Amino acid sequence: MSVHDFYVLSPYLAMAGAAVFVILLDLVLPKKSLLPYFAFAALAGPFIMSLIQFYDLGGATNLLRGADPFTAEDPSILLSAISVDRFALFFNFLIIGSVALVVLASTDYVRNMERFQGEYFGLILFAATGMMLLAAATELITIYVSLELTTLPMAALTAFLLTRNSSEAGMKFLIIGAISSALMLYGMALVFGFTGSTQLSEISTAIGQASGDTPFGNYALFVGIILMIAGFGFKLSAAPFQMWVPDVYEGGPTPVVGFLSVASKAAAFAVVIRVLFTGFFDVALDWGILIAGIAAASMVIGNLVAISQSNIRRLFGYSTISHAGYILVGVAAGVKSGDGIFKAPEFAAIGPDSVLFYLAAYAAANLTAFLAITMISAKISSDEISDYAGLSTRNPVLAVVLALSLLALIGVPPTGIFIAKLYIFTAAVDSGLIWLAILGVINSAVSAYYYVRIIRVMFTHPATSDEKISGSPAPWLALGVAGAAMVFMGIAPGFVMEAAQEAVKALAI
Amino acid sequence: MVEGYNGLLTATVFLPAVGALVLLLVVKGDRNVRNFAVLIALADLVLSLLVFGFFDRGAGADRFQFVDRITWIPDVGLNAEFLLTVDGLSAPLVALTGLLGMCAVLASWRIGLRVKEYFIWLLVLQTAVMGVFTSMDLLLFFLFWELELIPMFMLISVWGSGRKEYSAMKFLIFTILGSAFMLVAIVAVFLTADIGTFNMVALLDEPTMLTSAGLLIPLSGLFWLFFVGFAIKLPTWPVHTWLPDAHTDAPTAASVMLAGVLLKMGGYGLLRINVGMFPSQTDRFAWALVTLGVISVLYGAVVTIRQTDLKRLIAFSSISHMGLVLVGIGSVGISQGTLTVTGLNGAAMQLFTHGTVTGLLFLAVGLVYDKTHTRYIPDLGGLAGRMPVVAVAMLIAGLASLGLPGLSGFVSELLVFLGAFQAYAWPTVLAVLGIVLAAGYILWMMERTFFGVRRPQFDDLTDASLVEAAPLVLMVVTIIGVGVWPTLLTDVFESGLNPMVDVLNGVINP
Amino acid sequence: MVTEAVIWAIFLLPLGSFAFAALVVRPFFNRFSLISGLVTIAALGTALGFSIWTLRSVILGHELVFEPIEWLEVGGATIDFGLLIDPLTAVMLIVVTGVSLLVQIYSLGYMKGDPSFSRYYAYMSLFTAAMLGLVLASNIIQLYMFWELVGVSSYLLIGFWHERPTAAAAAKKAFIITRIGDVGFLIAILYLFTQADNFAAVGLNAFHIPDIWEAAQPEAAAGAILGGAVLTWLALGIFAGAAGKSGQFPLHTWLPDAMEGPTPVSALIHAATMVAAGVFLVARFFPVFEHSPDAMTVVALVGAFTAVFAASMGLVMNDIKRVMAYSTVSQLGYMMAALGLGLYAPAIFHLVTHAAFKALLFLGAGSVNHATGTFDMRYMGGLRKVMPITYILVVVAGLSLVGIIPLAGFWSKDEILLGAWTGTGLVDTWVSRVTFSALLAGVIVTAFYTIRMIILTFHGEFRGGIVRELEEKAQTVPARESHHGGVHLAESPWVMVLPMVALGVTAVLLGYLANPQWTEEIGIPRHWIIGFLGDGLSAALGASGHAETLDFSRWMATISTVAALSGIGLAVLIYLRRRDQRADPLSKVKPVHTLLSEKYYMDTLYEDVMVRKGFFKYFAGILDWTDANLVDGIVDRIGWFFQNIGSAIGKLQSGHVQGYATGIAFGVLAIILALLLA
Amino acid sequence: MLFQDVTFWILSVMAIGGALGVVMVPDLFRAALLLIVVFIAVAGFFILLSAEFLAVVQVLIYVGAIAILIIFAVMLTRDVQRGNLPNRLQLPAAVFAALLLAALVTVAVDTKWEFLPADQQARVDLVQTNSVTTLTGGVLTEQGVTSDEDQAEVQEAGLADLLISDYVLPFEAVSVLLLAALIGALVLVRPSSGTGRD
Amino acid sequence: MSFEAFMIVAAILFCIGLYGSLARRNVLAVLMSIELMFNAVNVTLVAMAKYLAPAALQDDISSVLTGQVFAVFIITVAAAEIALGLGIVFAMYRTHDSVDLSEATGLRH
Repeated sequence: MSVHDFYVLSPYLAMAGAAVFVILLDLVLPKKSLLPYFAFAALAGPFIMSLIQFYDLGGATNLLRGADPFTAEDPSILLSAISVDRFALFFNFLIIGSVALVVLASTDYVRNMERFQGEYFGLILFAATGMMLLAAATELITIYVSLELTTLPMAALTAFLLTRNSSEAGMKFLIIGAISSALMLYGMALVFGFTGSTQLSEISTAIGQASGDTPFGNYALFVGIILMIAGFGFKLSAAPFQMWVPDVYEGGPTPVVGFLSVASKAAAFAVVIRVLFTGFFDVALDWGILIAGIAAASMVIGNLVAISQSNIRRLFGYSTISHAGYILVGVAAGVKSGDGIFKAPEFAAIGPDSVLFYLAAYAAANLTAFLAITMISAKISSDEISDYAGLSTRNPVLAVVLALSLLALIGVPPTGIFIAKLYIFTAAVDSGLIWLAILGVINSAVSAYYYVRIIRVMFTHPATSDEKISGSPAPWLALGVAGAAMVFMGIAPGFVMEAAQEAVKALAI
Repeated sequence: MVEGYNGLLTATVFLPAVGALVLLLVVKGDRNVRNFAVLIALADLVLSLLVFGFFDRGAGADRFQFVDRITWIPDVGLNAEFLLTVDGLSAPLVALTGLLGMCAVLASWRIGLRVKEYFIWLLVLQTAVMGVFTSMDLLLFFLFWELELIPMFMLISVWGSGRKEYSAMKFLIFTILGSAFMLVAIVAVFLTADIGTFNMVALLDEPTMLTSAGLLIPLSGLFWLFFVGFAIKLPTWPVHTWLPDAHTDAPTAASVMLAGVLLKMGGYGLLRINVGMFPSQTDRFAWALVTLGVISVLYGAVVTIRQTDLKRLIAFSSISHMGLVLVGIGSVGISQGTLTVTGLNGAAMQLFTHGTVTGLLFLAVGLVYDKTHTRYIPDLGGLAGRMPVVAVAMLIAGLASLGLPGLSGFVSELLVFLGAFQAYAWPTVLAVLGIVLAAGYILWMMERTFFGVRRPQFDDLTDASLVEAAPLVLMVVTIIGVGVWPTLLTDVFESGLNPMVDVLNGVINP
Repeated sequence: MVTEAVIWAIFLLPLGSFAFAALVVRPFFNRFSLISGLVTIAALGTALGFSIWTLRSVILGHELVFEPIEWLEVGGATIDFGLLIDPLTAVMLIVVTGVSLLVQIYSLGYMKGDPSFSRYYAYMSLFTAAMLGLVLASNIIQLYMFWELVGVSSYLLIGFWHERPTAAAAAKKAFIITRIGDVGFLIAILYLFTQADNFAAVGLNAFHIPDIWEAAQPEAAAGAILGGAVLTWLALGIFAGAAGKSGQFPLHTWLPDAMEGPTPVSALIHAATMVAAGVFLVARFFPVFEHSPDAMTVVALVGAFTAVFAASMGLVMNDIKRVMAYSTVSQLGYMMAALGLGLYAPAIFHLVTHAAFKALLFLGAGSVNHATGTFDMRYMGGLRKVMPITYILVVVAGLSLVGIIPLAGFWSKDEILLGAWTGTGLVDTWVSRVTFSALLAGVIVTAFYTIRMIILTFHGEFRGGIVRELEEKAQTVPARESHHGGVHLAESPWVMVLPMVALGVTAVLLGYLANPQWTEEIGIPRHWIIGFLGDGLSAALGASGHAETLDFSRWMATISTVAALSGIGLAVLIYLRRRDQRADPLSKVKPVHTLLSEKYYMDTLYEDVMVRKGFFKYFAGILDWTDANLVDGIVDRIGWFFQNIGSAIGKLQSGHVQGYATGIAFGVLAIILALLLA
Repeated sequence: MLFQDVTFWILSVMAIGGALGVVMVPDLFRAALLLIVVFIAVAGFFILLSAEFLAVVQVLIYVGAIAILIIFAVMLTRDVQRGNLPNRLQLPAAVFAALLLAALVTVAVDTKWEFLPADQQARVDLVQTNSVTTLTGGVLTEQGVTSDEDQAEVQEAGLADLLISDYVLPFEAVSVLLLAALIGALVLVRPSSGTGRD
Repeated sequence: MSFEAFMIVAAILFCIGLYGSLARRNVLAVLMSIELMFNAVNVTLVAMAKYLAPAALQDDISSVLTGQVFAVFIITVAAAEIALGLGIVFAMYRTHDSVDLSEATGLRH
């Protein structure tokens, strides 16, 4: 590995290093309450490196030396494994941002964990490393390892509380994750066997040459891709691979669940997009239908079941399933049938960029919600929606922010998700998936029902207690930042949207 | 050209929102909150009247005036603009909003629960509605359209009565569902290869561009998608059922705003988008609009007759009256000759007049409810003797509602009928029967509520106080003013509608 | 020559007094409510003066065509407000302002002490203004607007004592039933607008009344515009409106109930002016009607039938005002029938005389009520001695109504009967004959109920008035006009009597003086009013043929007088010498009596059967149920359905992790299968 | 070839039988032992497939580490008495597994795999078998790889080389993963002292 | 001893693992079944490496080792997974007093 390679890997190394740093610091730091701030500060490393890489990238697509086949330079050995491009960097920022907010939000939460705070933050940072790698990975083995690097720490974090619910949730997460991994691995093996490579670019070339009557051209690819999608579907929390979600959301620590719902999901989408659009683009019309179906199922199931939930975190579990559905609409809409005789798939005008934008908007809104829920549940010790009664009097600002985030999740302007939904449904209509767009908007309307129910309870029901709800400055800061991002993306979506559009250019090689 | 930045509309639209913010952050004490809210509402009323008053209705005047235009979302897939402007169609509705906003604030004088919050929502609501009437960018339009939901939902579900939560939720779900359809249509319009804009001015200027190739959804599909969104808001049979519940359980001011301006958003949308942008489809489906309109008129009226709750009664009557908007638009379906602006102008006038009339009805009913604590008609009676001001207001509103000449309702109904009769004679005749039914339920309501023997428990009722009477007087003056001098409005509406009619004539007589 | 401003002033003066009373006196100076009465009277007095001035100008043949004011211009619809001054207008102006003035003066006494005195005068002014606007209107929409305003003032005045449920109900009924007729009128207007392009092609305005006349003339330049069946429907639409206002069968049921209003209101609105507006309307559009024999036939037959039908119900009524109300309906039937036969001028002439004597009758009833406190004739009797002036005046008016020579009613009715007998050629002969027979029969009935009324009221012994009535009926509901409270048998105050005298004089003289039969009297030409009106019509159409007058026919006069006398005789025979006037001898013919006193069960049919049961209970009830349970219910069901589907799917979430894994396996296989099958 | 075929079938029976035992045998301890049998059989497969290094790794990690860990776990948890009972999902699980098997077999049989050209087979075996050693030129010549270029190519090919070149990133990542997993496991077995809430 | 034979045996192994992971109550048995699945994948990968032509065969002979490399990673990750898995199993055992998955259904509906 050359120095250049280390430079390329620096954000990932910095993130992993930050994890180790925090864990070690925990051993020596006398005042545990400062630990979150150190963890937060440690994020500066990956962030700055990502920023430097971002500017370093300039107009090029890939930071790695030798990525451009016409340069005679000594090619980087990482070329076969990852691609540090704008796409990866977009997710770097997204994930680092989410981690930062989650870390800040956890300051109050971890206070009573005493000895194991370092491990808590360390695991979060490890998981973040995996997520960042996932977004950059262009090779199946790397993808697999990165995926496990996100899954296993998350499982540990889910079980972190060692309570009955927490350990049960962790166990469920682990087992479902493992079974999904096994399925995905079998799929990867089939794809590898058929194409003779684990690199997405070579897979793409090989698939381009294959043809047949079965979906995806032949059986190996057919079953292989489906098994892989099943594995990814677990991470995406998309139906029908979604059933673990509500349980884990209910059982896990609140900030972890927020992290899971935002960063982990974003990383999963990153890899799905990367795999589908660079690896399997030639069979895009087949997986397009498949993804559309999964999207539809996720939206419908997520929204319908959410209606009857009484636990707010569980409700958010279903909500996140439905949002996975909306986002998948964007994935499915990324391709459309070409005009030629062979109806070869083509990039749609709006494609994965809508997904990226949605992910950013969703991250902001959902984190806002989860940060607020974290603060509230720390006080009222309950996740039952009915216990949120009268929140508007107990802490009006918190209630308003939570309400705003809920409205954002419905997709009410002027919040980021409105623009994001608009963007995604635009993409769907553009790609001829009008039915999916209509289903999506109807689902959005249905979702209003359960989101608004929470608002209603907060604002209209009388409070059961007069006790004020308060929080320390760090969570408030996190909440403020997330909320501001949520609104900002609704009022001035241009910035993030341009970034997303730049990012996906890396895919269309 | 629709360019530049005038600033008046921005001020008109955002003044209430800014006021709400100041209210939230600065103002303390219920009394100050009320006074401040009134001040803001008054200022906004003045601004909206300025918009209406200075709207140049001369022959050579620009179609769109008071343009505020800047880029909002740059050209990255969604090139949307912040474009506020008014034409003849929207200017009166802006004034109406200012007027009813003022009345709503005044009608809320007695609110005692969470006062500050209440007025904040009320002011935010006003911003949203103003925004709908002035934004000429589909995306911005939609933004305001959705924005209005939240304050109204809160107003109903916190300060309402009865099954307020159910009603608020129903209102919300219906509207969101409708706007969902609308959103799909907006997107599809935007995506059409040679359109690629949300700019409604551009879309209105050359509506035929929508007939160009490359539509993602057939024109008729777009038309109906938009229609569903607006029909729910209007509301049209059979998607009206949210209205009676929402009206009945909303607080007075919310009812006033709901009936007075929120429903108008539906009618405005129909005129602006369905008629303005899809002239060929409007012509093609005029029969369907008329059919729905006539059903709404008659069905609404007949069901109204059965209602025993004052607010519910007015709510159902709104369904009946808003059906006339559809009937008026149906005038587009003439089979021969040249389309005149009469029917469309009637529809637009109906928006305005129904806004004032129903606003007044709800104000009066609100007072009745405030004082008697019941809205159940059989429990009332003989109130005229104790509260003559309210009774007179109610009577005038009722008479306007049943289309009495000299009051505003007559003009709009007459124009609607004149226009529609040319296209669909028999359906119009049926719709005319609606006004007989209107006489029936209005007078029945008056008889049972204000006339007849007064119950002893109402002997100590007091009439409206000065603050309470002020909005009544404001509305009565408007109703009579428009009724006596309708040209004030019709000219403005006509200047907005004439370009549409020209296009429509091109479609009808190719 | 009268100026435009003066004519506008006729309309604006009462409007001003309305505004003054309603906006100034009532809210701020209610203690000095007398002011509003005086202001109203002053305004009406001036208006009457101006009306006379106008009439003079018209008689002198001045050119009174004024440029209309544009009120509303939308698309092709230009609606102007203008003045249409022709003999019909001029005559109506006098009738309206004159009767109104007298009634307002009378009301000073009658309404004295009423807490809503200002309101009363405000409404009365509003009504007068609206009625004058109606009469002056040159545009059909302008006319329609005032038509409706007249209706609403009538509504307000009938329901003036709104605390009384019967009054409120009667007001509502009046408004709604007239509105049903108005739908026809409105549709006629709508139809006219569809022809706007054709009108415009020959330079006409489809809403301008003289232009409509012109368009209806077959020989005129614009002849092709209105004609044939279209013309008939147009005329029938207008007639529907007229029938509603004028209480023609089958829309007559509101008028007797309208007697719930104060008596001066009944005199002004429900006897002299508003109810005659229907007649006026048909007369106004006579140039349209006359070209449609079918429409004319309908008008004639409906009028004739109404004349007899209403009169028959007048036979058995116990309420003095109701007798008069049915009488009014009946007389309006005469006028309608006359118009239907083409007797334009006689119909208007009868309108004028009827206004005078019927207003007087009502004022007399008010006067009687002032003394007895009741309107029920069974509790009156013997008033002849205590209120002789009233008695004389009522007798004069009554005989005028019956048509006894030389009172006013005789002359106008004679013109109608003679015309009906002779025929005008506008309708088939059989129609003329049928109409004539009905009208003649009506004379007998009219004479009978009039004399019955006079005898029951003024002759015999006094039967106790309101005091006794209350005792006997033991009713808890406050009696009507309860403020007149007790019985104080005396002549009414001069402020009430003087207007009655004025009307009495008119009722005596007007008939002959307006239409001298044989010679020119004191400067008035022979058949002056007939000629005047007929010429006016001809002039408007630029044609002749409406001015022909029929010479007095002794035969006809004899026949009608015999008929009248036979009715009188019968009534005298039956009623005059009876001891107990409280049991009506007619009730012995039980089925007939019941049928008549139940008003042919038409109210029952309308209100109980059609409206309450058929419409309200069943039709509206079913629709309401449908709305709540089907239309709205479906919405709720859908919500319920989704929620339950959601719960059902949620139930799969058993908490059992391997179940979730099975879900994944199932999902994979399902996807494989789905893609294979797809 | 006969020997290899026979070995394959023996190993297959071992693997499948062992696997069935793992999922069927009621005694969890025995199931764990049977799991070792399967692991060993798989190691045998690896040898058959010219992946001798992997076979060693298989035995070391699976048998030596994983199986032992599991056995410890089995013994540490008292549920060992209750055994390895099936749950209620037996039937659907069996059905789905069978269906998936059908799909996978179809894949194996019906796919047009791109097999190695016969002339390359020997070279590939050479590379794979010796993936962790560097072969001398003599051995290579013995095996028929004669040209210098080919020799150099085969000599360069090796698992270790791959792990520090093309697959260096996953290699590093997996080390981080191991660290994270260990920390995670460590945290989870910490003494529970009322550390958190739900 | 063809390629398909290996594939089929691996598939059988995989499906037995799947069955076991779905149908066993004991969480350790489930973990063992999951290991069976991983092993099956490994066999598949190695068989593929031996029999099938890799895409980059012409450029680089070492590409024939990709399958084996993959298997190495899978083995390693599996080890990590088991380690963490056992940690969670102990956590669950402490809180539930049982390692029976059918009893760990506190989070539901």
